[in-house]
Amino acid sequence: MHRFLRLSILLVGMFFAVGSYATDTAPPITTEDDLGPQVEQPIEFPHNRHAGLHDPADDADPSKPAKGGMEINCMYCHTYARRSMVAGIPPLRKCIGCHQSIESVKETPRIKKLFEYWEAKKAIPWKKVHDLPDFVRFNHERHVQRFVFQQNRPVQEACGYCHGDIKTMTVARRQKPLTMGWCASCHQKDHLVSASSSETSHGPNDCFTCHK
Amino acid sequence: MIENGFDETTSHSAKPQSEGQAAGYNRRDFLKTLGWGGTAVALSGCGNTSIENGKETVVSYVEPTDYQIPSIGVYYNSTCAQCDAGCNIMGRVREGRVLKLEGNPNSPVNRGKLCGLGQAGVQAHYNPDRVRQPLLKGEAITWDKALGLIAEKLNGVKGEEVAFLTGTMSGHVRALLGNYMDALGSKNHFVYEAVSPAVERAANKKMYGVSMPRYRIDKAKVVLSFGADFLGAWISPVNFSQQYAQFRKGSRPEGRGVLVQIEPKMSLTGANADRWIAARPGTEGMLALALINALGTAGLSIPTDVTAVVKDYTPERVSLDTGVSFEQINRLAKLLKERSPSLILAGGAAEGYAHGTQNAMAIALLNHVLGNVGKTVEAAAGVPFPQIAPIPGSRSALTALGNGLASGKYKVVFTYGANPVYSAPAVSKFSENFSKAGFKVAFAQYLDETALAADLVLPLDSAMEEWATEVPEYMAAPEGNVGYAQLSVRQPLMGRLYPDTRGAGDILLALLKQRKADEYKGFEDFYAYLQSAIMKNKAALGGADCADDKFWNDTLGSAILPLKGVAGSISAKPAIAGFALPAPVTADASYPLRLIPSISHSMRDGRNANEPWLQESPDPMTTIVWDSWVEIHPKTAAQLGIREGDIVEVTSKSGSIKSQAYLFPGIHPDAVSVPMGYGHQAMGRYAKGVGANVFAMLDPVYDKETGELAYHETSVKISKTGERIIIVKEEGPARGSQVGRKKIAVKVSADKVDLSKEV
Amino acid sequence: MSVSNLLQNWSTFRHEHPINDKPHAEIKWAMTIDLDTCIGCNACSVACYAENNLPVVGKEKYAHGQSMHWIRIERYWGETEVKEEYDPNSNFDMVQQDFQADQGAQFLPMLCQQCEAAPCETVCPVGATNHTEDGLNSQIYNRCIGSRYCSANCPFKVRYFNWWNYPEQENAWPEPLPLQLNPDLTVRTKGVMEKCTFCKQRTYTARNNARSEGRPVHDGDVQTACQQSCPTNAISFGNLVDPEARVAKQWEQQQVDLAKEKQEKDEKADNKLRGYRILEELRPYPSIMYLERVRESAV
Amino acid sequence: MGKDIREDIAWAQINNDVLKSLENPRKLYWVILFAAMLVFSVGVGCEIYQYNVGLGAANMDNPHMWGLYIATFIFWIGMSHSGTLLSAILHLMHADWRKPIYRFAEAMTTFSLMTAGLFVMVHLGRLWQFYYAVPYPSERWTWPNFQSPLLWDAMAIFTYLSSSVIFLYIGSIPDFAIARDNIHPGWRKKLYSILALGWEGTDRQWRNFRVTYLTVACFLIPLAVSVHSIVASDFAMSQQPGWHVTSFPPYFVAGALYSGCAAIITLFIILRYVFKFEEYMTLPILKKTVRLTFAIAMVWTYLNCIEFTATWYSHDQVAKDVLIQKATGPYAPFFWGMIFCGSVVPFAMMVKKWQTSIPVMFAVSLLLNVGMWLERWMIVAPTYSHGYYPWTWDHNQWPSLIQWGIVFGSFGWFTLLFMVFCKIVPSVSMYEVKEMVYHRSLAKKKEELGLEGGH
Repeated sequence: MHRFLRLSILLVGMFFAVGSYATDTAPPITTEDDLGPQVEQPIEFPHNRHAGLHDPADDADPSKPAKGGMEINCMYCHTYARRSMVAGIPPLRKCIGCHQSIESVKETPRIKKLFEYWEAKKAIPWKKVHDLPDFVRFNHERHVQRFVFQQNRPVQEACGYCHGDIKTMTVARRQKPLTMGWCASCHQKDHLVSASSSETSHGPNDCFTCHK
Repeated sequence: MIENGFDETTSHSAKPQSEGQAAGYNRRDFLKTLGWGGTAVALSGCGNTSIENGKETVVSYVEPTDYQIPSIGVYYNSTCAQCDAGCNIMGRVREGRVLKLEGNPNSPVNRGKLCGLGQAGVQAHYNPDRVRQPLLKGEAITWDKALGLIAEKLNGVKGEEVAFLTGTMSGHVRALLGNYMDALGSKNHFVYEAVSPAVERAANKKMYGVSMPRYRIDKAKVVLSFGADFLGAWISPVNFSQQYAQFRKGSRPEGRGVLVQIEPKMSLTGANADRWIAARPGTEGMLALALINALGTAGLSIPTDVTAVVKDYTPERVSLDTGVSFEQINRLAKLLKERSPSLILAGGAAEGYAHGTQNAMAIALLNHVLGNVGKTVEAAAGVPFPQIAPIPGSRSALTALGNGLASGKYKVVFTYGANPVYSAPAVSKFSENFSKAGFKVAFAQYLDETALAADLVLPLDSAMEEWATEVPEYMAAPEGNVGYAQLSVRQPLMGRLYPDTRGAGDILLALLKQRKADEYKGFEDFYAYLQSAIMKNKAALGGADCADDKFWNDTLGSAILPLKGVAGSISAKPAIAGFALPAPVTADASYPLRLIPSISHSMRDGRNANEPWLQESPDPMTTIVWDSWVEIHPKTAAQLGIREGDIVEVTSKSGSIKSQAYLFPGIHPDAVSVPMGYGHQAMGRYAKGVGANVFAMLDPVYDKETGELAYHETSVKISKTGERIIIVKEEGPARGSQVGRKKIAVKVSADKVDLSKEV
Repeated sequence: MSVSNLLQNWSTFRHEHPINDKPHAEIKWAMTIDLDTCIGCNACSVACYAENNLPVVGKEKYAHGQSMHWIRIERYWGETEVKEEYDPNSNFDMVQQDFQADQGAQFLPMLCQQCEAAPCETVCPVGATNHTEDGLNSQIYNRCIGSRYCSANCPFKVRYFNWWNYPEQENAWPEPLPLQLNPDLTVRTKGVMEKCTFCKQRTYTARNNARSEGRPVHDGDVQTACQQSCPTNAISFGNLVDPEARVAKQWEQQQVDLAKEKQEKDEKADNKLRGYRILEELRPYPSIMYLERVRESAV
Repeated sequence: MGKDIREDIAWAQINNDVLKSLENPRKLYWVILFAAMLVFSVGVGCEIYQYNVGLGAANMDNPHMWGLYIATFIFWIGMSHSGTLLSAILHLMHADWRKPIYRFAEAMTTFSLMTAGLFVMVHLGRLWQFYYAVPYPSERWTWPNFQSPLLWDAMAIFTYLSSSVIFLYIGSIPDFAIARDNIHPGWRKKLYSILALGWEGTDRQWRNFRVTYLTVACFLIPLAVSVHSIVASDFAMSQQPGWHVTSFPPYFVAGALYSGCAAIITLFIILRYVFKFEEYMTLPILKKTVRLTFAIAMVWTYLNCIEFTATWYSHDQVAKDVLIQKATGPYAPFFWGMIFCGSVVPFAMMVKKWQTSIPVMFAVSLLLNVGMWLERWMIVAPTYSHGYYPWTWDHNQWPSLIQWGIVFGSFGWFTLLFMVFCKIVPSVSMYEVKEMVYHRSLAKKKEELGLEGGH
């Protein structure tokens, strides 16, 4: 009898221990060497060249191809993020706007391809990397407003919560799990309402806010 | 869950009120820059979908547009083409697709509202059964070939041998068509509408001096309507519904209005009346004259010439003829006398007789006697450009065309916006006559009955793709602006779905270029023609102080061009000759019942039958969907042993149909009613074979004064076929039980409630 | 956490309703439908089809009672005394002889009443239908497993179940009709329940815009699709908490209290108030107030 | 009247007779098994079709949200109660006549629960997402709604099912050992040596066995009552006329016991015939079972009357309308059929001669089962067709063939399970029969010796 009792206590205990461990730990975020699935894009856009950190070594000899990035703000290209549900892909005109005056890379295959699209006046069929199921409503505007404009966080940090360290990637890859539990784990935390106040609030936990 | 495919789908719309303020862009560039790929919507599987990578494409633009943000809907203004009321609409456009149509709040016509029929316009646009290429006897051909063929067929044909049949037309397409007919040297433009207030126009012209006055339901204390279904399908229903909402407001200075409807078959308006009176079909005019007598008795001063005309129609006698009780007539007279101003309307149910014009005139006389003319019946202004003014359609036009076809006079016939093969009575043998024409060209959106009978079918743009302008026949006006008139613009809300469709204006322009190449070679397409035509008259259109670009952009932004109208004048003194109102017809023993072809508010004359929302939207009165029906009064049905769901055969002298019987308390016991618009033999998957075509069985009786087909002059007999089905209706077989109405649909008597203080 | 979440299920998701201890702080969406001006034209219903991606089911399925209209227009006949027309011996016939048509008919738009104490919410085994903080009765399609208990327990029967796979197998949107689908909400597949959401996507947008502009939601910021199309303005919709909202004024004037199952009205025999809520005595605390139809007896 | 079990029957003969049923299936067995598979495959086919096209295939509609599935679900849950009644309750009450029949009754419990479970699944619109209703800690941080009676239902059924499997298994251990010891070598012998868990029949084992068996029996009884009370709450906790009835839990439990007993009579007769168990499943046992069934029938009838009168005299006009509608509307034939089968037919059980008449009792038990199935349908359907909102009344709904097919198939599934069971587990408890025979022969001996107070 005692043995049975002991055994059952052990079993029940193990169940709860494993169960609560499994639920309390956030799902592991993929590491830097495992960036998540690769997506083939029409043009291999180098995010690291555009948004990556400036490399002081580049200043020394401007004639050599630069190794570092240009630290362009995410929202310079993904301009809709602060006023729309979606961050948006920049219109072709935006790429051309800069690139037609950057002579140094004009003959590279990627840029050539870009100009091919531009001359044909065809939109580039970019593939979605961060593709949530259609029953989910993710609002970029709300997140950008809160974390960039109210909390005054650096843009790359705020975007990086969900998109990972894009500035180090070439073609963007999904780094974060983007599952519901992952979203909810952040929504349950208290965040500062704004940089100037100590008031906090958490994200909505109402199903209807994110599900449509 | 289902992915509905459009990338960046997560999103929100603009505020519903923010109508198309997207002025300041080049309209045609806009259509180009959208870059929506016309991709098929991937309705992928449901279930525990998780994150996908690289499966979908993101919408991206070539050119940035500051008015277009992905995921935010933008509203563009345009004009509805679903019926002739000409409501101003706005369409919500997102990622290059038009999603939903809504009323334009700045429109005096529909004031931000839109009926179900109008909203189904998107389904006319995205309809799977549209014609996508020019078809020569069913075979797809190119436009060049099609236009060349027309030129070839017209070669050597005299002007009088060409006929052009259209629906009601107005605006610049009408002007262009006029030019084309002139170029052909033809005067044979027939404007045909299967359902039109043509009789009323004639009567109004005689009684008020204008054919389409402006009715002020919102100013009337009493509306007495003789079969005018102004809430359902009469002239401009959304405008009248808006007025009706005002009319029913207790907080209005006039107080809550009273609506009395006199008609043999209860229409939507009848259903909303405080009193619905089923006078014997055809006796409406008599009843109006009896009311004048009763008003005189009640102490209203009646001009002597009127008294002389109406003296024979005493309430006592008319009560016997109409079946409306003497007390009821007096009660109505009392009400009309006490509550002034009132408004008397005459609609289809009073006009569809051989003496229809007389009926309508008698009813209009009541307005004169009550002093409503000038108060609730106003003169509406007309557009200052006669070449774009609406040509109202009528059925007599079809009779004329039919006669010409029968004699083999016409070598080439064009049809546009009309489906006479479907809606002509079988006895008129229209389709037989139509086949006598040498070469028949149909401008068509669907392969409807007429398009099928044509040799060449030219695919039309939908109303969401084409450029056009429209002048509503019934000219509504903003409050206090009596002389208002407007020109409404219809513009593309998105790029063409199919590359090979053309707007009617484009086709006409191409045809004109065949005739007068020099004159029209400056216009690349109809858009260019329209722009130049409007810009030419910029000053007259209120843009005198405005830069060209701004004026044009503003025009497209609002899609309404207010005009200084040509004021009409309404005559306070009608010319009253005698009335020739016949005594009610005694029933023919072999055809004892009167057939009332009813105008269903969503089907109308059947041109919209292929829009599934409309088929599935229950008829308000019977709640029947996806079929036609025969309304029979329960008493009549009991005499004939007919139960609900019996398939009955309705036979007239000219034809017969079979349909399901529906027992309906809102119909005169001596009448049966069948809705129009059903029973298509072609047109598309949603229309074909649904219900029965009541047009086919109408007797050829015509209004004596206008020559219009008298709709309500068909006598029928009814017999059971022995078949019986369960009617598909919202009520269901035992659904829609009326038991709950006391608790659920509560009603209160007007004297029990003080409405004046309501919010 | 898991246990705390479990407890949360009991406490926060499921407050007692109507929430006396925790009223809707900012927003409580509510509606008023004036039956006197409702003309029964079905424009609202079509607008709902357009806005909310409702499938057209076709004649056969309609006959089976599987139609998907979130808002249906009911037609009732006159109120003259009639006998119970349900005849058990021949349920096929509705004995309509006694229906009175001389005062016209009467129309009643029926849609989800967004009850405060919704009978549907408590019974869903997976919690797919919840009460939101703005007073809506949410339906989470991707959570629904299709037990249909919610509809079983709905007194108004305004929940509609996807009996068939309309988008894919039943071809409810043949090409190119899918281009019309509203991307703001999903197209539901077979096996999930759906119902009127008070145009959730529109209220969401209105709240989002207001928040971005740093202001509360004003009356008129949001219109439901049915309200927007209604040619006689019979429907008004807004925030019941906002005293300036038309809806709030109407409810107050008609002395209809959201949190009462029996309204005590201060009214006289010659000045009745028209506001009422349907099946109020069952205590679901509906968020839609109807105004009685008025009929002139003098004619 | 037939003979009861002989007191002088040899234990070896008992072993022999019962174990014989485990081997060499007769032709009839194969016929039944094949028929059961056929019927089951009809159900499976229908379900595959329904799964693919959606629940519309079942011809349900608004307002008829639930159909035969739920009715049949309750029916099968009800069937399960008899096993517990016979094995656990009567065990505690020391009614020794139950011994030869409790094993298959217990199996019936398990299998009907398994069948009922299927209906919960079949009924779901999105069967593939059923796990959303399982309370497990998930990545999504979501839980099922613990307020929903449907969830209680699922949990109760699962608990009940697992407990009754355990109970069935524990009770069979000594018999597995007998089978192990007596059966010809082969895979069966291996199977039984595993199932017997090394049972040696030592005193210690017997002592532990008895304690365990008693404990589980005690545990099972409240569970059985709760399960059907909870099924009743699916209805009673809702807010629909005709469902929102306080007396539903006891009413459901009584109905469950009733249908279970009726099913036991049916199976008793079938097994007795198929496996030639006349020696053990004797007519006196049948008689006792019939009497018990009759008593429960009367309890059920009484509760029925309570339900009707309570509705009739209540303020709830709508519920009253539903009742009137049930009794006079299109459902009237089924309603009165239920009354006839459930409350009138049982009176046949009062006739002493019929109590032991196999054909009569077989017919009666089948009728009772039909009546009880109708009862469940009469609970579900009429409320839907005549709810609170008159506009949606629909009295013409009729289940589609798909729906009938799945209901039909469930009987095949049940029979299939049962037939397989009969060949694997001794369907008569050998050791308990031996005990019974032993006690009876002891008593008889005492009687012969003229000793008083044998017990």
